[in-house]
Amino acid sequence: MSSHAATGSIDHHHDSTTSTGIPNKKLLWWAFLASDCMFFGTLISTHLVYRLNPPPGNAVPTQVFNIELTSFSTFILLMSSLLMALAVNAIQKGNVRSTRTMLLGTMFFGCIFLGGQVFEFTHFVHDKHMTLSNSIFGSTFYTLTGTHGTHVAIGVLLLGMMYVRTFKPAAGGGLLANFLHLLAICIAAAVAFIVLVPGLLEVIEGEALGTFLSHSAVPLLVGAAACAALIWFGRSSTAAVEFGEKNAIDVEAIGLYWHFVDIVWIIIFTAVYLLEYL
Amino acid sequence: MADALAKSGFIGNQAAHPAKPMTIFKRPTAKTGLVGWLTTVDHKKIGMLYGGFAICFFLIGGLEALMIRTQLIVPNNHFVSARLYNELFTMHGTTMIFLAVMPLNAAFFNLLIPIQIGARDVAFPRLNSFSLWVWVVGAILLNVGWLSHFVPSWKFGGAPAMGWFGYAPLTSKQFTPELATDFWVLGLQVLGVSSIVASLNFIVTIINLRAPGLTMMRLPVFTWMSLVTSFLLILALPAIAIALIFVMFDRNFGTNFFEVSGGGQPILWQHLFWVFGHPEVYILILPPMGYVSEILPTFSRKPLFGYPIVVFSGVAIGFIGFGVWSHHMFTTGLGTVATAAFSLATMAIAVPTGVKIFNWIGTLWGGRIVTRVPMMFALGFIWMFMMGGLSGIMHSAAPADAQQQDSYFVIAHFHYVLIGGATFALLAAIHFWFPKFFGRMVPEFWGKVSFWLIFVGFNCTFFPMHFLGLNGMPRRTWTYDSNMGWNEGNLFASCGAYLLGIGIFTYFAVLVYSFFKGKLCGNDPWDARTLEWSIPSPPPEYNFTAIPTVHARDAWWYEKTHQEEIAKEKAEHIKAEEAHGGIHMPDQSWFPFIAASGLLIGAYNFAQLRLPVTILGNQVLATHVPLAITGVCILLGACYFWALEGPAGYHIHLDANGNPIESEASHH
Amino acid sequence: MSAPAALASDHGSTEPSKFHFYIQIAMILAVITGVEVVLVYLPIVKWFVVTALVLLSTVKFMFVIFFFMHLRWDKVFCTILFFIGLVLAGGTMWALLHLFGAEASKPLSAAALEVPMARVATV
Amino acid sequence: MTRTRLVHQKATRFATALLAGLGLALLTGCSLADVFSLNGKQSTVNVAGPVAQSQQDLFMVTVWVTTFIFVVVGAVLAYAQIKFRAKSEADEHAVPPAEAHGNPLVEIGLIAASVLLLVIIAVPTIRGIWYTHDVPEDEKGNAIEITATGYQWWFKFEYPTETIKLPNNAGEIPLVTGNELVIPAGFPIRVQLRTTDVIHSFWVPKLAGKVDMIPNRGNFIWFKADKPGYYYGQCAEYCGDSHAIMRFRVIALSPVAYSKWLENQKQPARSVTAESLAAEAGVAHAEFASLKTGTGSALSGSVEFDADPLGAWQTAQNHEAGEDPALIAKGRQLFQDKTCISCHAVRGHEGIGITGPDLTRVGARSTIAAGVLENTHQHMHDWIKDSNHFKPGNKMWFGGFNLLEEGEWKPNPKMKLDDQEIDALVAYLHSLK
Ligand code: HEA
Ligand code: HEA
Ligand code: HEC
Ligand code: CUA
Ligand SMILES: [Cu+2]
Repeated sequence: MSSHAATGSIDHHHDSTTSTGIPNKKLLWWAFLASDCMFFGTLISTHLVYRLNPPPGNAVPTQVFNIELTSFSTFILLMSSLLMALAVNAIQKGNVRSTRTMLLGTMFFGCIFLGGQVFEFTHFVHDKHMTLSNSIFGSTFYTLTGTHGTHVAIGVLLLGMMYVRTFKPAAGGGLLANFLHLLAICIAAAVAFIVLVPGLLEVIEGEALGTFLSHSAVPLLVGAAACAALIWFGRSSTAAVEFGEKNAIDVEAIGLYWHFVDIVWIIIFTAVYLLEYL
Repeated sequence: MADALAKSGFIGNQAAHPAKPMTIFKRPTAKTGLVGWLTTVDHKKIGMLYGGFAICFFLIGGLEALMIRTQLIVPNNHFVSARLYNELFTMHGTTMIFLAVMPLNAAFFNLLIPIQIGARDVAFPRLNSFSLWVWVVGAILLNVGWLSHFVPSWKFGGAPAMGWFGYAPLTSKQFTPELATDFWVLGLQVLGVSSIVASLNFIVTIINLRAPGLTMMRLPVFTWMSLVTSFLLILALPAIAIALIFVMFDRNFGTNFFEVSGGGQPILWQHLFWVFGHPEVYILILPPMGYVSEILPTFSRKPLFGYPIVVFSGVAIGFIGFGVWSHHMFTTGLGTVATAAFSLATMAIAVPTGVKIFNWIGTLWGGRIVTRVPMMFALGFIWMFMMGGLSGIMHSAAPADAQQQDSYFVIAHFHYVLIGGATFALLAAIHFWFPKFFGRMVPEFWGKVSFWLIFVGFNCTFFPMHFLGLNGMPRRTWTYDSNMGWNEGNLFASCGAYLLGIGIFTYFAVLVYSFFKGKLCGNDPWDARTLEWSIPSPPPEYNFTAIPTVHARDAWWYEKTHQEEIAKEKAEHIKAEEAHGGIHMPDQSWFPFIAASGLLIGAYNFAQLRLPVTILGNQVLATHVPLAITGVCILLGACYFWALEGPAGYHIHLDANGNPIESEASHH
Repeated sequence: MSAPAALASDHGSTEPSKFHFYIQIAMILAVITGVEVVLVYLPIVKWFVVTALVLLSTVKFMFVIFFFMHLRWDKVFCTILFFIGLVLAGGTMWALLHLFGAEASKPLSAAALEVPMARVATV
Repeated sequence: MTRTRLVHQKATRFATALLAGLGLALLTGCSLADVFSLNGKQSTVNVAGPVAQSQQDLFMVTVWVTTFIFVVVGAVLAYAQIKFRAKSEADEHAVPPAEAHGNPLVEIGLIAASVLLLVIIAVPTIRGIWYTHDVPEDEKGNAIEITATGYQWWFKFEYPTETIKLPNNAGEIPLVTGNELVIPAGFPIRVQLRTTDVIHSFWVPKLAGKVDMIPNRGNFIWFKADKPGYYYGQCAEYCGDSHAIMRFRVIALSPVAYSKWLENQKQPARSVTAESLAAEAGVAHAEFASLKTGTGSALSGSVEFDADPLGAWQTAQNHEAGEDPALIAKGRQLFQDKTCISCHAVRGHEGIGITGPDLTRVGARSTIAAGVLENTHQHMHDWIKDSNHFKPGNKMWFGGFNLLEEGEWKPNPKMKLDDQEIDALVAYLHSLK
C-alpha cells in the first residue's frame, strides 16, 4: 500500500486495493450523485407540474426573469467547472501550487454565481414582488433554485476545506492555523462576494456607486481584511506540506460534486428559464 | 496473491499517514463500557445497537397495536379517545416501518455484510457510526410528542395523528397546528438522512470490499438483496425528503405547495409520497427475502435453486417497484389510461416475485429438510407472504380495489406481507444468527412454542380482516357501530392479537434467557454455507484472522469440503498479511456521535423555532433560534474535526495459531 | 506489489496533461450556451426550438459528465451507477408530467375555487 | 426418531393444547360464521347496483385465479415439505443431495404460466376501469347530476339541476341537503366530488367503490341503484379526529316517490302553527316506535329501525303526532337567539349559515350528525347537549358551543342551553319535515 505512494506516480483511474478498481470515495460520490438526481428530479418535476397547471394570479415568469443575468451566471458556472477540472488535472500531476490557484478560482466563480443568485432573489422580491409565499411560481422557483444554490454554497465550503488542507504541514499539527485559514475563506467568500457581486450588479442596473459603497462599507472592509489575511497565510507557510498527488482522489471527489451542480444548472437553465421565453 | 491480499485487508481509503493527527480529542480506544459503545466504528457493535433499539421499538409498536385492538374489541368502545386512537395508528405504522423493520434490516446489513463478503469492516466506518446515531435522533424526534401525554407542560399536542402517509392538506398548520406534526416531518427527514448515508456506505462496501475470488455472481443472496435495497433507499428517499421539505415550508414559511388557497395541489404530495412509499415496501421485503434465501438452503442441505434468476428477479422487483406507485391512488381519479397503466405494471411485479417463490420451493425439492426453528419461520414466511402477495394482486385490479382501498382488506394485505413476510423472516433471521453473535443457542422447544403461538395468533388476527374489509369496514376508524356486522370479526381479531402478543413475548423472553443461559455453541452450529460461519462465535473484532479467498458460491461450504487446500492457503495469507504490517483496523471516533447530538439539538429547536423557551414555566429565551443555531454549530464543528482527524487506524498482529498478540499501539 | 505499481506508474506518467483539452471543451460549452440563449429569440417554429434546446442541453450535459467528470476514462461501472439514478429520475419526471398533464388532473383552481371562497366570506 | 423431531413434537403438542384452550374460549364468544360474514350493511360482495356488481365480478375473477395459484403452489410446497423431510438424525447429516442449481425450462415455463394467469385478471380489469369510470354513453341522457361536498365531518349534497327560486326574484339556488342523499332507483347518478377542507372519500359499498374528494381536483363518481333501498355510506379517507364517524346514507326511491320528495324539498321550511295543524287533520303521522326511543345497542339504528330502514325513513317523512305549536315556536326563537342560525340554513326561516348542514328538513332525516345517531328525540337532545361526546372535535362544539380564547377552548356563554330549551329546539327541529 504505502509502496504504492512511494513509487511516485499513481494511476488515477484505477485503485488496485478495491475489488472493482474504482476508489471507494469515487464510488461513494457517484452513488450519491445518482441519489441527487432523484432530489433534483423531484424538485424540477414539482416546478414543471405547477407550470403546467398555473393557478390564477400566478406570477408571470418572463416578466420576472432577467435572462441576461442568468445567462451570465450560467457562463460563470461553466467556467468554474473548467477550473475545477483543471484543479484535478493539476493535482494528478502533483502540482500543488497550481491546484491551489485553480481551487481558489473555482471558489471565486462559485461565489460570483452565488452573488448573482442573491442579487436575483432580492431583485425578484423587491422589484418584481414575487416572494416565496405570494404565488406558487415563487414557491417552486425559489425552492428549486435555492436548493441548487445551497448545493453551490456547500461546494464552496468543501472546496474551502480542501484548499485549507493543501497547507497542512507534513510535520503534523497546525490545527489553529488551519481553522483560522478556513474562517478567512468563509468570511472572504460569504461576506465580500455575496455583498460585492449583487452590489456591483445594482450599480450596473443604475444605482450610484457611492450609495453602494456607503451601504456596504463594513462587509466590504471585513471581506478585504479576510482576503488579505488569506494571502498572508498562504505566503507565510513555506514548510513542507502533506498534500500531494496521492490526494488527487479527494480533489476529484469534490470535483464530481461540483460538476454535478453544474449539470443540474444546465437543466434548470433550459427547463426553468429558457423554455419560458417560447 | 500479495496483491489480492493488500486489496482485501484494506479498509477506508487513506494510505497510512506518518503525520501527527490534527484533533482536539484524543481518539477513544475503549472497547467496552459507555465510551466504547458511543464511539465504536465496529460494524458488529453498530449492528447490535441498531438491533437492540429496533426490537425495543418493535415492542412499543406492538403495544400500540394491542391498544388499537383493545379499542376495537367491541363496538362503540371508549377505551381510548378518538384523538389518542388516531395517534396510536399513526405512530404504530410509522414506528413499525421506520423504527422497527427498517433498522432491524439495517442491523443485519451491519452484522452480516462485511463478514459475508470477507471484509473487516464497512468502507467508511465512521460514517456508519454516524448513520446509527442520526437514526437515533430521528427516532427520538418522532416519539417526542408522546411526552406531552405525561408532562402537560410539554405542549407538543400529543403524538402526530395524520396517518403514516400524512396526506396533505391534513398536515398543514390549519388542520394540525400541533408541534407533533413538525416533529414528525423533521423526524422522517432525519431518518432519511441516516438511511441514505448508510446505504451509500453499504453500496461501496459490497461493490468494493469483496474478498478475492468473490465475484458478484458468487455473492450470498442476502448480500445481493441488501445491495438492491440500498439502491432503492438512495433512489426512493429523495422523493419524500423533498416532499417533506415542501410540507415544512408550507407549515412555517407560507409557501403554497399543498395549500389550495394559493393554487397548490394536495394530490402532488400523494404522488411524491408513494414514489417513495412503494419502493419502500420492497425496501422492507427484499432483505427478508435474502434471509430466507440463506436459511432455506442451510436447512434443506442443498444450494439455492436457480441462484442467478433469484438474484435477477430481486433486481427486477426493485426496478419495477419504481413504476407502480399510483396503485395506492386508484381512487384519486387518475383517469382511465393512467389507472390502467399502473394496474398492469403492478401485476407485472407478481412475475419476479413468483420466480422467487418457485425457486425456494425448488430448493426444498429433493433436499433433506430439517425443521429447526429458523426453518419453521422461513417456511411460515413462504406461506404467509404468498397469501399477502396474492391479496396484493387482488388490489392491483383497480376497479376491485375501489372497494378495498382504505378498508380492512388493505390492512389484511399489508400485515400479511409485513408480518407474515418481513417479520417472520426477521424472526427467522434473529433465531438463525443469534448463536453467531452471542455464542449461545436458543432452546428449540421454546422456539417452536413461540413459532406456533405467533403463527396461529397472526392468522387469527389478520385473516378475519379480509372479511371485515370486504364487509365494508373502513380502516383508521376509532370506533364502529354495533349493527354493521363487524362485531364478531373484530372480537376474533383482537383475541388473535393478544395471542400474537403472547407469542412475540415468548419469543423475546426466550432470547433474553438464551443470552444468559443458552447452550454454548461453536463456529457453525447449523452446518451452514456462508462465510460468517467460518469464524468464531461471537466473531472477533477483526472478523477474519486471514482474509479468505473465495472459490465458490457457498464459500464456507466449499471450505468445509476442501479443508486441506484451504488450510494451506490460509497459513500463507496470514504470513503475507503480517508482512504487510498486520491486520489494519480503523480507529474509533467521537465525532459521529457529537455530530448527531448537534443534529438533535438543532432539529428539536428548529421545530419550535418561533416559540419562547421556558424552563419550569419561566420564559428564558424569546425564541428557540439561538438553541437551533447552537445545534447546527455543534454539527458543523464536529464534521470539520471529523474531516481533519482522518480515518487513521491501528494494527493487530496474530501469533502462529492465529490468536491476536496484544495489539500493538501503533495508532496513526 | 511491484509489478502492478510499475504498470500503474507507466500508465500514469504517459498520460498527457489534459489542460488544453479541458479548455477546448469549456469553449464549446460556452458557445452552445450562447446559441441556446439566441435560439429562444429567433422566430422559428416552437417545436424546433424546443427540440434544439433539449438536444443542446443534452450535449452539454454529456460533455460535462464524460470529460470534466472523467466518465470517459473511468470504469464503465461509474457510468452505469450514475445512469441508474438519471434514468429513474428522468422516468419519474416524465410520468409525473404526464399524470398532471392528463385531462383528469386539471386543477379546479380558478373557477371553482373562487365560489366557495366568496361564499365563506359572506358568513 | 431424532432428538430434534421429538422436541418438535413436544413443542407442537404443547402449543396445540395452549391454542386449543384459547380457541375454545374465543369460540364461545362468537360464532365462526359471523366472523366471516359478508352480509353487512356495507358489504362489497352483496351488492345492489351495476357498478358495484362489475367491481364484485372482477373481484371474484381475482379470487378464483389467486385461489387456484395458492392451491397449486401450496400443494407443491406442502408436498415438498413432507416428502423431503429429513427422516432421521443420520439423514440430517447424510451426504447432501446432488447440487442442482436451477433448470431454465422449468423457470421459463413457470414465468409463462404466471403471465398467462395475470392476463386472465388483466383483461376484465381494463374493461372494468373504463366501465366504472363514467356513465356509459347510451345512459348519459338519463343521468342525474349531484354535487357532494365533504366537510370535517359531514357531507353536503346539492342538486344543481333542481333549482329553487329565491323570494323577491333574488335569483336561484340549487336544492341543498345534508348527510342523506336521496336518488331515484334505476337512474345513473353522477356525483361531482368536492371538498372544502381536507381529503374525504365518497363510499357507498353496495352501490360503488369509492372515489376521493380531493381539494383542488374535480373528481366524480357514477353509480346506479337497481332497486329502491336504504344504503350505508362512509367517508373512506382519513380526515382527522372524527373520520371514523363521518358517515352518510343513500336513499334510493322509485322515480315517482323521488319526484314527490323533490317537490316537498323545494318548499320553504315547514312552519307549524295551531291552524296549520288543524288543516292537517287526517293526514298520516309518524308513529314509528324508534322516533321516541330505540332499542338495541346500535346508535345509528335500533332493532326496529334496522328491520326495515327504508320503511323507517319513509315514516320519518310524515309529520309527527302530537306536535306542540307553542314549544315549536319557542324552539324556533331559540334557534335564532342561540345563534344556531349563523351556521345552519333553514330555508324560509331565519337560518342562513352554511358552516353546518342545511336543516331545512332535518326532521325528515333518519339519522343525524352524519349517520352517527338515529334521529330520535333523545338522540337529538343528546347531540345538542354534548355533541363532542358523539363526535369528538366536531366544528359545532369547537367553534359554536366553545370558542377559542388565547389558545384555549372556553364555553360560549351565548350558547348555554338548559334541558327545557333543548327540548324546545328538538321539537322545532323535528317539525322541519
Ligand atoms: C412488505 C411490504 C409489501 C409487499 C411485499 C407488497 C407487495 C405487493 N403489494 Fe402491497 N402494500 C403494502 C406493503 C407491501 N405490499 C402496504 C404497507 C400497503 C398499504 C399502505 C397503506 O395504505 O398504508 C400496501 C398496499 C397495496 C396496494 C394499495 C391498496 C389500496 O390502498 O387500495 C396495492 C394495490 O395494488 C398493493 C399491491 C401489491 C402487489 C401487487 C404486491 C406484489 O409485490 C405481490 C407479489 C407476490 C405474489 C403475487 C405472491 C407470490 C407469487 C406467486 C405464487 C406467483 C404466481 C402469482 C401470480 C401469477 C399472480 N399493495
Ligand atoms: C412492519 C409493520 C407492522 C407490524 C409488524 C404491525 C403489527 C401489528 N399491527 Fe399494524 N400497521 C402497520 C404496520 C405494522 N403493523 C401499518 C403501516 C399500519 C397503517 C397505519 C396507518 O393507517 O397509518 C398498521 C395499522 C394497523 C391496524 C389498523 C388501524 C386502523 O386502521 O385503524 C391494526 C388493527 O388491527 C393493526 C394491528 C397490528 C397488530 C395486532 C400487530 C401485531 O403483529 C403486533 C404484534 C406485537 C406485539 C403484540 C407486541 C408484543 C409485546 C409485548 C406484549 C410486550 C410489550 C412490552 C414492552 C413494550 C416492554 N395495525
Ligand atoms: C359553529 C357553527 C355551528 C353552530 C353555532 C351550531 N351548529 Fe349545529 N352543526 C354544525 C356543524 C359543523 C354540524 C355537523 C357536525 C358533524 O356532523 O360533524 C352541525 C350539526 C348539527 C345537527 C345535525 C345535522 C344533521 O344533518 O345531521 C343539528 C341537529 C344541529 N347541528 C343543531 C344545532 C343547533 C340546535 C344549534 C344551536 C343551538 C347549532 N346546531 C349550532 C355547526 C354549528
Ligand atoms: Cu372525511 Cu374521513
Ligand atoms: Cu405499493
